[in-house]
Amino acid sequence: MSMKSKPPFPPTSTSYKQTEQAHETPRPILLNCIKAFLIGGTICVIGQCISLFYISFFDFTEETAGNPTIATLIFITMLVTGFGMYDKLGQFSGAGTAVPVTGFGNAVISSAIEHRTEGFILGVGANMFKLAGPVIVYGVFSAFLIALIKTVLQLLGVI
Amino acid sequence: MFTGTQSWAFSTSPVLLSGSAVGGPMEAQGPLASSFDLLFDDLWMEQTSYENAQQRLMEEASALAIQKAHIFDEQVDFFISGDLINQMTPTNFAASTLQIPFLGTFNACATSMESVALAAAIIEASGANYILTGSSSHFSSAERQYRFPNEYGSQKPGTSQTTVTGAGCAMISKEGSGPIIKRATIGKIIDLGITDPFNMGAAMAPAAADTIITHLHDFQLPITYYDAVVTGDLGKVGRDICIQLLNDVKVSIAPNQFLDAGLMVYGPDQQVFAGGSGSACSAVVSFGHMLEQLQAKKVNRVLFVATGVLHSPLSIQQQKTMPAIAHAVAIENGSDE
Amino acid sequence: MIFVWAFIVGGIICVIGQLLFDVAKLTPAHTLTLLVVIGAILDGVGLYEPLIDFAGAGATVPITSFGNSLVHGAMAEAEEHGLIGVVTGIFEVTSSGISAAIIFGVIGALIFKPRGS
Amino acid sequence: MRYHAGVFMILLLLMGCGKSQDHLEQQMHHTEEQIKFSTVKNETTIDQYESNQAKEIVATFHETTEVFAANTKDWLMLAFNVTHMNRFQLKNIEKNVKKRLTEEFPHMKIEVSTDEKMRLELKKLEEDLHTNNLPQQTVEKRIKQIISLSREET
Repeated sequence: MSMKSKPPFPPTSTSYKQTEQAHETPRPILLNCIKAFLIGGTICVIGQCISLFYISFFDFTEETAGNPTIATLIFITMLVTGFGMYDKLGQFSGAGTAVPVTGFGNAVISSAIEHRTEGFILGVGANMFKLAGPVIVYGVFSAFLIALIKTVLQLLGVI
Repeated sequence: MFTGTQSWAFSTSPVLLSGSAVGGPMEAQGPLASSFDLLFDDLWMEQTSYENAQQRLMEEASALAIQKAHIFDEQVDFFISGDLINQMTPTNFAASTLQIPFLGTFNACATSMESVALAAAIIEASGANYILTGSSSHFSSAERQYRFPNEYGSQKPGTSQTTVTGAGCAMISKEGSGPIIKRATIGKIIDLGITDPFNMGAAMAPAAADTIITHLHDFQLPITYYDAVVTGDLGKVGRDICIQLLNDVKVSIAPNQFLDAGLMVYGPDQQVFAGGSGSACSAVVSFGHMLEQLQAKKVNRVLFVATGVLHSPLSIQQQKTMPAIAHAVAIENGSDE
Repeated sequence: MIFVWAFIVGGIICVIGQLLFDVAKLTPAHTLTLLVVIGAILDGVGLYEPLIDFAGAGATVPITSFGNSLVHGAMAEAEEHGLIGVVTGIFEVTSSGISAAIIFGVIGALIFKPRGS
Repeated sequence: MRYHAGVFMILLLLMGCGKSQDHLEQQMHHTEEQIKFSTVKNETTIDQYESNQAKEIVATFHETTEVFAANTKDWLMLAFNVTHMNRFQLKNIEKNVKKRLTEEFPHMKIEVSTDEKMRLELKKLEEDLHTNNLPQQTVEKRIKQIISLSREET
């Protein structure tokens, strides 16, 4: 019985990389950017409306209205997330819903809702910042470094 | 029994006595809905967590497979099964309910055929009369373990796959009527450096191709011997790559002969990106739809190649590559019938 | 006018995020972290405040403003208390986003359950 | 490397914006005469002479579009808006206006704002001064309120 020899397989990872990339579904970058632009812009306009509302009807200035505006946006995010629409919106608009503060809210709230089955301490409490934690950690740390450099420069009289 | 370099030929003809498929709401809308024995319209399945829901899927599928085999629970000698979630606890709890001696198997989405191959080998060695095999997965429990919380608004790329919610079980027996398990090829890990967890098809394609090539070589069979090759859950991207890889080594396969469970389970109008995945994917398609096709003699020789990516969220975070595996099992209708 | 510029500037920041997703292939966590750090740096060099004056919510709603207000809090406190203020003042301005996220996160977990798919 | 690319993209963007802004600013020069402000006449309670003067001065700044002001005997509160393209320079313009007004009215304490809220409040106060005879105390109280609001930090 003559055995056919086994063909050489598998290919090397470098040659496979080319094969793989040729078949990869290309990301529709332009379309994604347009969608992100439109949805992200819309969220910012909604934020502007909320902020104008607080300025007109309450004792908030342009500067101080930022806080209640963000809180309101996150409240809306909670409702949209809870009713299961934020993930669908996120699939459509990508960074358009991820980059505004609503995306931060969604990261926290979706983790909180998700881990409810593990209880409120070890589930909700411990996992709430699973996704959004790095944003706070490196936001704070970079702010610390920048403020430190700036303060030192000010003390030295450079700026 | 041992054949070639990494294969088994089964001479005692272990029988695939019965199969069952249970699915969720997405599967109910898919083209294979009629081949499911039970479909849930809610992802929670009246349970308190997604993991419990997955356990329920497994329990329902097991009960159905035993019932359809027309045997009693006590007659089942072993239960060989596994899944993807946290040390495969959903399967462990289902096994606890079943109270059948249990062998846990983990090869991610290749678990279904790994279990069938092991069951057939045990029966071949007269180690048992009836072995229940199967696998389950659940969209939401997989999503939260491998990717993001279910409600997190992330954008999945077109190469990503959608985890099948469901469970498929098969009863393998020493004798009885049904399609016969003829051969099996145990795959090697193939790791060609893919690191993107949203592109599992590309990681699995070379593993599937390697197992198919080895199988054909070990048994000296042409690919045309089989009426159909059903790969696990390569999805659109993986299937295309796999066909090309096979072509590259002169194994030409007709596209209509090369089926993929990940593409069969969902329809083109469903938003599932590159197709289905998850350990239930090949299980529900193989033990549901394909078994029906075999029993109806619409196909007579089928090579099932279940594929799995053996990464974990931790290994991805540590920037490791994604090792992939594929196991092939050949199931044929007996010629004497 | 402010609404138009809020839309355009907010949209552009989101497009930058989208490019980080699609071209640089960063994960959402990497992208958002990077944007926050960029916001902090822009405020450090004094560019973010003019952007807020110009685009309003277009600059305060994207996550970049989080970095900006963290630096702002630290700088405001540093002016009063020197170097110690850099450490103690960081959350002076930004607490609203984080506290709102925590409060509505817990409330959300109380009243909702994940819907999947 | 990716991080560098990100920072680079943003710098490019900012540079791009800066350029288009210059361009638009030139066009804006033609429309500078359309500044609207009202002269408040209210002889009975507090004389708004300083406010009216200040408004005229601020109107000479070509960036400004509208200006509101009110004063008590020793406080002058003024809020103005600038053309949108000049909002990048908002803090500088505000500083210049304040400096100019301080030179002009050395005997008064001057508060300048560009905040939407201050404009709204001062506009309301101006209208009230115009139509009603507000008692002196009320005017002083309202101006104090506006000033404290404008000094409030986030």
